[in-house]
Amino acid sequence: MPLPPICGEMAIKEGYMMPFILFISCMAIIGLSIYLTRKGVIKPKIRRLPAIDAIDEAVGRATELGRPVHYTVGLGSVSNVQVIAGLSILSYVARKCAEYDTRLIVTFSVPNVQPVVMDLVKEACMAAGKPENFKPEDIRWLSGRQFSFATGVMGIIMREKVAANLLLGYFAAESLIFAEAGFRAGAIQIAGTTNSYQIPFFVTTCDYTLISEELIIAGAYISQIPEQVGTIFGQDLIRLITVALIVIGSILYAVGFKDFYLWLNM
Amino acid sequence: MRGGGWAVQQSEKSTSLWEKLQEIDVRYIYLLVWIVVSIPILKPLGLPLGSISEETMLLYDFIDHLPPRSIVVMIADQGPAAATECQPGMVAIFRHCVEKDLRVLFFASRTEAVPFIEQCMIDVLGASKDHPDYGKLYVNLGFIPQYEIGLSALAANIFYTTTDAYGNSLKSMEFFKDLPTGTAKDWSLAIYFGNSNVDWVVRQVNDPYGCPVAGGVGAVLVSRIYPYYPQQVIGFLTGLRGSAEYEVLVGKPGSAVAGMDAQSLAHLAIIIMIIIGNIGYFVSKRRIGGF
Amino acid sequence: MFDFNILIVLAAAAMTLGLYSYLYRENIFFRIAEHAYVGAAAGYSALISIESAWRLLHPHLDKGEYYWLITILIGLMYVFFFTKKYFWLYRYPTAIVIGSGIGVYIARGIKTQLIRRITDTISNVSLSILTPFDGAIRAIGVISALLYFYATMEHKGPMQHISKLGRYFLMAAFGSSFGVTIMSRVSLFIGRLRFLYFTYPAQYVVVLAVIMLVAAIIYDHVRKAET
Amino acid sequence: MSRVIKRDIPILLLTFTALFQAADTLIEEPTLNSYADSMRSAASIIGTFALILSVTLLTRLHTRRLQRRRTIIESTVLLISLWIPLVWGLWQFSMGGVSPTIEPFVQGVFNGIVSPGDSTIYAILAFFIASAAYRAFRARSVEATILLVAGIIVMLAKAPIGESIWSGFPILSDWILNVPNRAGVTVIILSAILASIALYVRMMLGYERGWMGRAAE
Repeated sequence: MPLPPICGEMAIKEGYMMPFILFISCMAIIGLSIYLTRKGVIKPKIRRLPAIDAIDEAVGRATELGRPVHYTVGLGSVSNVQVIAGLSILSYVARKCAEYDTRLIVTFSVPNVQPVVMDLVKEACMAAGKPENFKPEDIRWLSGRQFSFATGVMGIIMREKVAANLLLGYFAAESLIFAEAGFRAGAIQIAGTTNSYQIPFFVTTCDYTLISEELIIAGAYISQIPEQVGTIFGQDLIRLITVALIVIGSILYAVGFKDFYLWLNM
Repeated sequence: MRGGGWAVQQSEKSTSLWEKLQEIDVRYIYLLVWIVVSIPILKPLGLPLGSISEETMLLYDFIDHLPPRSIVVMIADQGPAAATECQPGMVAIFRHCVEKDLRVLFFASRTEAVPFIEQCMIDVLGASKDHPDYGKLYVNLGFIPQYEIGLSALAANIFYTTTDAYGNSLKSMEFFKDLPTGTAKDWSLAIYFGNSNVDWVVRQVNDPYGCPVAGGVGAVLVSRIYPYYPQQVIGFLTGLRGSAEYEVLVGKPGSAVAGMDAQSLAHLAIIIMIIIGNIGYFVSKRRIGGF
Repeated sequence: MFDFNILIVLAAAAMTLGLYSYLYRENIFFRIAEHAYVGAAAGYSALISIESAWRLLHPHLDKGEYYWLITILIGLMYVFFFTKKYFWLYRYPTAIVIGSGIGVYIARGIKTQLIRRITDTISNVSLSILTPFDGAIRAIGVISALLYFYATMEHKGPMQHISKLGRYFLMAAFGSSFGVTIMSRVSLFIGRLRFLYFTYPAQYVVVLAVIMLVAAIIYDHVRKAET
Repeated sequence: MSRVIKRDIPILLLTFTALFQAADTLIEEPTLNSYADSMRSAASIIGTFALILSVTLLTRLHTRRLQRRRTIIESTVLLISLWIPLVWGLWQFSMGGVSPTIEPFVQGVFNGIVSPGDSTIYAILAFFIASAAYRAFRARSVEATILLVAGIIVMLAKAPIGESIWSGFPILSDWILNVPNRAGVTVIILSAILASIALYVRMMLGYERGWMGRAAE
């Protein structure tokens, strides 16, 4: 096979100097905080996330009413960060549903999510000691087009009269369709996404909302594994650095010293 | 964050009219929306449009001051869903270009947009490929795949596709005679119609070749286009309202202007509903004694 | 001569009204429209994906680079999901798909989502629309709302006030995004109604649908009165 | 051993591809860039094969329903509208190389079912947004009041009618959109990328295994 010449000129791409520095330092900071957590030097704890605590309540209510729980990770492919976060929460929900013998319907739009979801739900049912509760026909692909997926979900929510509607993943314009269908079915709704255009609809129509990063840290919040929580500590350190950059940059820019701004754009 | 949804449904049984309105069956709201939007469509009311926004005005002035035979490139990226907002604007701008004797080059960056180009030419010229000026002033390149890659190739070499949408060879057309460079440097304006993103057009046409960019975009895209305005994007039409403004400027009010009546009525209805809902909320709160 | 386009318009009108019948309640017409829509969209999107995958693959095969057939072998690992023993093979293609997705996203994201947003806030610090301090207010909003998301600390003391301020900024942002969106959503519906009212022969379907809706309302009312 | 091939190698594969793609985005080097480009094409070809799973399972679900004589009409409609265009389109594509985007029958199905469906469901949002606004815009608390006021001002400014009520609405809405709204949107974006970085590190080190169905382990 024809190989291109090995090792041409190697250089950082234009305009990517700062991203390169930040990439390396973010990795280092998070790596360090995992190390410190393992050593027991720091013991970070994630603050309460009411939306996640409400999942138990939602599953409990579905069990009482004898109606199913609906869970969707939305439109994204399995490589989408919000879908990955949604999958982490799904394994917890699936386990709770299996324990209480509550029916769980999972919907998604991109085919490559299918094997992951099926494996995850099956695993959760086995972990709960109830493998018979795994029903492959309740894990549904509803086409790869945005609005036909939305129609399918809308139909399922109303037909099955779901008691809990969990919308955690990647959503575009169809967010409100799901939330309204859930409202008409009288379901408890817990939603979460990082898409800034859709959060308003979730905040106004759902009972609990995981805004932006709350969705992504939820997996660590549920598992409470020290290393996972350690990365959240690292994330907060990067947040403080960001705040510092904004404060320093704004002050310098306001007094007319623009080199700092140009340096950030490098 | 705690929102309000299920909790609203669980409130106490109501007695007064205001309280009943609080828990009104949503289907009455749906019916109201349907009626309010239907009336002006069936019988236009001609409500005043208000002042014309700066972005629309700048785009109109820019096109108005282009010398004849300048090249305007129209990038159609509207699917059936976005077409309601973008198509009237595309028709109005094309009409303006025809009046000013400009050369217009169409292409679609998604397959679903191809019929909308055809429709636009038929609306304005009455014919598409059979019009006498087709090939002289107007050319439709059809679908060019792979968004940014396709546009970048076209901007580098206008004969990238070699044939137009109907299979005619480009080299023989009068449209492409006397082009100084054959690249996007010859273009006077590139206009994006659609709802997905405008970044890639600016990146491929404005950054390397300095060709100004404009847009006829859905209202949701406005916040993404603002950072480029007015340096790189010289003007744009915001949703149906922008299209309606352009129709008024061109002097041929069409579907967008009629649509604005429906828009105004619908907004008014929603605001009245919100006010009624709030009055009801305060009345019932006082009755319960929590206020 | 039979006109294929008339059939398409009729199908489109039936689809539109069938799907809108959901607004009244879940019913058999909605279910048929829904299933036709999901099925056709699934088939169509599958066709488009297959075509674009083939367009990526076949230039390499034409050039004689047959080692690209490995992608097919890895892709076929998904099929082992149907077996009890080797179902875990799906993790290999999944790992490749996720890995190449997140690798691109993380490096670009640091530039476009992290650095761009920071510099955007900095360079607008002297923005002035109503007051000369608008840019500074925006920067304060960004900082306080960013601290609202601080995860590994309970929000007490001064932090409580900062995060409360941050929430207020977020709420104003959500409210205004909501307000902006209402406009574009209404205009979409205008387009649909125009199609239904002014396209021959869609109007006849509308009349039929109205008659059916009235019948359904009367039926529901009678049944409700009986029980 | 089985843990190695079932779990550890996929994680290593993920880490390797992710770092490789990240390096490609940051570094200019012809060999690296061309390999990374091929890898992205390969990944999207590989991902397409998941369709086999999904189409099979969807078909199986509805054939089983037919066997059990439940939802006969709906399932028949779904299977017909799924398989006829799919088979016909594939046949045309593999035999004559006719792209499904121009094949007349497939386009007929698209224009008659898929495209009107898309516009219809997108437009159904007009109803849902009205009912959501009615329910959500209540002055329940300080926060809800801020949401309500910001929403109403922007709405009034965007419709022609608002300008005729008070000419100050457009300026005020401009301020809201540029100051608090931009601040809020900026933060949503910033916080999403911060959390994503941490999530990716967790995945690359194998602490977060939701994507391979073994989070419970």
